[in-house]
Amino acid sequence: MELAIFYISAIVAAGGALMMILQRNPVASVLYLILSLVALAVLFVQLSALFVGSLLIIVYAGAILVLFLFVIMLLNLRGEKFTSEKPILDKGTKITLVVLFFMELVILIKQMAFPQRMDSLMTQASPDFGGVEPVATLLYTKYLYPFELTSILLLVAIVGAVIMAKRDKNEEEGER
Amino acid sequence: MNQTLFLIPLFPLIGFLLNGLFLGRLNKKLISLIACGSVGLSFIVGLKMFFQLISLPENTRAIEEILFTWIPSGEFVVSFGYLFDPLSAIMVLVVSGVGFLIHVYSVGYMHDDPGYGRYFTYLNLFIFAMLTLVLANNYLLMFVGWEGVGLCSYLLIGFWFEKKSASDAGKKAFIVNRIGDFGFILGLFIIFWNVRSLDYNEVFVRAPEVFALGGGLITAATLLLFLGATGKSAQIPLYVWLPDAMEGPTPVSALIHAATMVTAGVYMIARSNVLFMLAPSTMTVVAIVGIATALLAATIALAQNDIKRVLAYSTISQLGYMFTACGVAAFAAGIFHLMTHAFFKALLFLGSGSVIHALAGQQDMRYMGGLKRHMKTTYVTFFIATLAIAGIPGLSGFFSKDEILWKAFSSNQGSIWIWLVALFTALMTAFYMFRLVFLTFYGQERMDHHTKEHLHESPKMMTVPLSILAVLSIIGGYVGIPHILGGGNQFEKFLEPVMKGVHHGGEEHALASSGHSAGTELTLMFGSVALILVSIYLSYYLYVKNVALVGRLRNSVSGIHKIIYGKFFIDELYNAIIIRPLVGGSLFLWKIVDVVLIDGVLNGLAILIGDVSLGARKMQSGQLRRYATVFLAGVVIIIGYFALR
Amino acid sequence: MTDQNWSILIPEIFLFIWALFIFGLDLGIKRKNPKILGYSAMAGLTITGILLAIFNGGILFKGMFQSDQLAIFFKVIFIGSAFMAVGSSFDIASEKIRHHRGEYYGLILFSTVGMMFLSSASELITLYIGMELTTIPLYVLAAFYKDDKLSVEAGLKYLIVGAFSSAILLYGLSLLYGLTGTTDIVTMKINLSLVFLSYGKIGPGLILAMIMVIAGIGFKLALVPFHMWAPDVYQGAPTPITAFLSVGSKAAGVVAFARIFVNGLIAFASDVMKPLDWGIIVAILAAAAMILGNITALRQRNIKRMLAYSSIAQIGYVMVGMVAASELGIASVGYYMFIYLFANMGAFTIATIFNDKTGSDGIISYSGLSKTSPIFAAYMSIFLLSLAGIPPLGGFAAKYLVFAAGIQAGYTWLVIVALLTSVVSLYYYANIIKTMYFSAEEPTIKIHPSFPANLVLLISVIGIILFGIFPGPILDWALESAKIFAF
Amino acid sequence: MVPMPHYLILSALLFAIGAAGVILSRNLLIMFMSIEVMLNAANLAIITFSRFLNVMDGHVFVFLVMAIAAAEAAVGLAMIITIFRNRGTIDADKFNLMKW
Repeated sequence: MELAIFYISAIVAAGGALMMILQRNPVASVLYLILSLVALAVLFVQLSALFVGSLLIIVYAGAILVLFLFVIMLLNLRGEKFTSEKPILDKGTKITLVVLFFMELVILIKQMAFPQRMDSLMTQASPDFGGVEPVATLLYTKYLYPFELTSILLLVAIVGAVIMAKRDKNEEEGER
Repeated sequence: MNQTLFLIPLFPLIGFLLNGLFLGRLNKKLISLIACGSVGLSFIVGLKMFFQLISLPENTRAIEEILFTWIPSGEFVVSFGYLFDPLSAIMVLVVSGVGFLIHVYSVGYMHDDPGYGRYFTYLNLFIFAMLTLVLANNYLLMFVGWEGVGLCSYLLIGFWFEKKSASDAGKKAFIVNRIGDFGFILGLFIIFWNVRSLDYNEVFVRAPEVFALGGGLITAATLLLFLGATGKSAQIPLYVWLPDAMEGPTPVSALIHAATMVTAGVYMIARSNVLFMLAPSTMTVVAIVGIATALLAATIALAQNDIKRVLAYSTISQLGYMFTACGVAAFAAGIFHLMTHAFFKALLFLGSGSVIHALAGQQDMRYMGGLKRHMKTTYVTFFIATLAIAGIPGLSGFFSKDEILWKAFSSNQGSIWIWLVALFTALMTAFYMFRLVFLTFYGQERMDHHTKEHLHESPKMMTVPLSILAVLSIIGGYVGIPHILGGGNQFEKFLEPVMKGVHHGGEEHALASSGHSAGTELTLMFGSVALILVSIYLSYYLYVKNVALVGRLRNSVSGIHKIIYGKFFIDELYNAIIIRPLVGGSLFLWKIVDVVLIDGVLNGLAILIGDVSLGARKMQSGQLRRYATVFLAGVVIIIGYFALR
Repeated sequence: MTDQNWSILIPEIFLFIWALFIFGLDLGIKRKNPKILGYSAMAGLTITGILLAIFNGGILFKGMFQSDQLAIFFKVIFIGSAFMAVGSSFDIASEKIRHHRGEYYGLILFSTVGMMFLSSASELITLYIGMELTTIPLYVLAAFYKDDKLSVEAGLKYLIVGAFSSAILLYGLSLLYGLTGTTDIVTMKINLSLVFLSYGKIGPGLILAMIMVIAGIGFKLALVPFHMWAPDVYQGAPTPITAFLSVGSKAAGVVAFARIFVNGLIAFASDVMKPLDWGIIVAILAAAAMILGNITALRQRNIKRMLAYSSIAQIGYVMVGMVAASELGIASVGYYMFIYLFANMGAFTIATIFNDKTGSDGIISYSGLSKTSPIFAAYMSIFLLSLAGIPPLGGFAAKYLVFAAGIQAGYTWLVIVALLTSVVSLYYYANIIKTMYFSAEEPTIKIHPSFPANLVLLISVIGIILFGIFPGPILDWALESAKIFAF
Repeated sequence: MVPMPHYLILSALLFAIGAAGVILSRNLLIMFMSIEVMLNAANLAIITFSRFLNVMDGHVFVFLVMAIAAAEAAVGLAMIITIFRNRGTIDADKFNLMKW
């Protein structure tokens, strides 16, 4: 059963991602990405990461990708064509490269030696593993410092995004 | 001990800073006062230190001043200090003394140049770097000076950068020297790696323990050091930059490219004699390269028409002599020749500068001639220098050159072949030097009328240094009169404490170390002098007498004259049998070996790197996806290579 | 959370608040006087430096924040490079940046804060966040001339490649986490040795993780082959930002590298650990960086691109010290970065001033600078010669130390490559000097830097000469900072 | 219980697809989304390790990575808007004013 859920989610996640990069229409891409992320969230939950899994849907699919959609609408990109005039050879090389990369990753991951306790502990997790409370506890105690750092990071990102996206009127010409 | 040693390089540094900071804002008098004064002060301090040095007992003749620890890091300590021992004493006196005279000369020579202030700034910086080079108490500091003089040389060769040839020459000197420097620093790393120090004291004490005699490491290290020396001192295969370096102002050629900087390689090898003596095969290489350079350069000099180029090739040839001396373990002889050469070669260059000055920039000897009537002082001093370089007894060049010839013959490392080639080179030297003198000062005045009317002797500022150098060229050799002539060779004795690598037998070494008798030495000496005289006569015959004959012949219509002046056929014969092939060979060497082969290889290397550079640029297509692809490809390749092997 | 010495966070917190203060100040003065902003940014950095001297030494958050000597040494470099970047920005701030001047300075300070946190991070999560905190403001800063096509393109390229590399880095970090079961670097070291002891080997997964981390940090360092973005971004970005990128951001990468590899994975830096030896990987990349950087720099006509390739090569030299992974190695890296700070910031400052005056970055337009502005030509020559490693300037001692460390660690071949390429490098550095001094063309431009830019130049020149002749103090300090790693 | 390598290989697959998207797509937005996919592939790996190590530190890591991804996305999208205003296109291949 679990294996079936894994395979279905895995296929949806990978297929969604693949479709995303193959789409010409960016809106469709975003939708495929959301699909992929939802499948990923299912896997997160299967791995007892309930809190993070739900965040993935709420934050990622719900906020970040909506932001993408907004931008696409804003730019009104429907008309743009990305016809490929690149030689097929170029594309072939790149695909070969990615396939090689994937193969390397698989080979090496299969050979990985993990710390000893990992083999023994592949059992049922405790019921509140990955729940909101334990993760939050960790976040506000042990990982308070990186958490606070992230807040600075978000502030910086807001400032940066505003500066970048803002349309500057040349009002200052008069002042100077 | 009161610290006065650091003053020697300090004065030129102050001069450099003063002139450099107020570049172009001072008047010329002040600039020259600062520049000459600072070098003069260095010389005075050097002299004082010299007397302090010889008042010390012979075996403790070394004054070391450690100013501070330069690079302090665990076992990699390098101190910043100066060492004043007999070897550096001689170098300091030569550099600051000759340097001072050339500074004074430059005041006259460069008087009308717009870059007056810049010139003296560079010149002072050069003196500072050179003094650092010779006074350093460790290899790293020596390298500092080594780079410094290279930089100044580059700046001064390209001094008249408006001329493309000048800036090209600067570039060439630069590239060639970098190759040498690369070898030098690599050699230093090998030494450092094994001895764990670069201080002379430690290196020379510990090297015999660390390195096996004739071992691969020490051979590699010394060969690399020698590569550095071939770059700086213009030896095969890196000599090509020196003739081009003549694009710089003539006093610069005198100071940097004849008297001081180019001898840095000889100094370095003499300084490292302990190391070189540990590597006999390197010694052989040094000797062979030295003598081959001497021969090649002398041959090329035979056919040059540019007065400075002749002198440049002559410098290369004389440097080859010094290396030959080092190669046969006669380091003291090498340094001796270095000193006398500094005197007479500086004099020759300055004299040629005076000539060029008088001829408004003309450097081609075919448009000179007859100058001895117009330029008395220049002629006399130039002639003295020529006698000295030719090795006429009684002048400084004789003593040093003879010393080298004798050592090449008698030393354990020497051989009769080296001696023969050296002698042959000496003959050629005498020949082309006198050819130079005859073409320049004798015969008809071949310059155009305009120039002829303006012929004048150079100002006092220039002739006084000439005279002083002429005196030095005469008496400079008397500090090293060989035993055989009853002198006791004070010079070699003086240097003995530094030459720890050479096993000194004192008297017996100099006399009959390898079973050679005093008679042999005397015979060789007189024989070579006689041959040199013949060679000079030949030159005289061809370039003074013959010219007149040719002139008359041209006027005559009758064929009878040919028989009357049958001598002429002999001349023709001479010409056909000896001179032509020689000159032809000379031209061939110059055109093929020098211009095509060595220049070609160097330029080819430069072009190749340039092309690779262009190709590497093309990789940067400006496309984002390309960048990401290369990034990923990098990861894939690295994983593939390292993780999956 | 008891008896923790919170005061060691004061420098970072102060600088963060100061950046916010500058945002406010910009609004307060109604964008009238840009100089006040610049001076207050410089003042803030100076105060941060002073605070750093007072409040240091100690750990916080169970070792997630470490204010050790290494962190402090590099924090000084970050603050110094930010100070110099701000100092050289005065002219462009009054002319080219019409909008968001406060944000311009504020973001530089934010990035500096990020670097400071990064250098103190001894744990992978914090390290990753510190890295992002360093980089995100730089994305924006690189594209700060929003009307300038080149600048925006530079920002975009930086951002895309940066995000790409950040994802690769994250994947590498996740593998490290999986292999060791911890994100703490010291615990990671212990766990790895435990695994090694119990299994007798560690699978090749570790090398995969290491390579991906090298790639991620290699982006910041512009190490070949992760360097492709650098020339374009360096060319397009505002010049002070380019300078900051080439020094501050690289130093941040260096310290992150040192934390992970020299501290955490030190055991895998020797031939014994084949094939898990990261030393050889980095050595090959360093060699590639030196060769490619120096050779490509030869044919550049734009001074910023040339300096970009030169800085690619320079990081190769730094990595020679890094692969040595010894006390001397790390100390030489620190010293190198310190001198590099002066030389590179100085050279870029000249480029900034020059660009302000002429609008050109072409090397050819430096012709005859020595005649009109002899002082600045002399400064530039000193910076370039130091970069080339000519004694007795700082760059020489730096190269010497790095090479000595390399030889000591047995990387002789790498040192030979480094020596050979440094021969090549001198050519293009000297080419600029030649253009400035030996160009027959009549110069027309005379540059007058603002007071802060002058100050920056003076500091740089004095630093290069002083610490070149007396490397002692800096080197001792660097050695001290290298002691935090147990070799 | 699904064995751990399954998850890891899926994560590798997602990562590779993301990388493919970055190097193959010419649309800046899709490139950017591909980077999001790569980040999430890493997230999946972290969560997997966390589960099998039975410690929740990884969850915190993922949480923070999401925040970082949001920050990066905000700046990135703003940058895309800027360059679209500047050049009128988001075709990655058209941005090659600077090269060589």
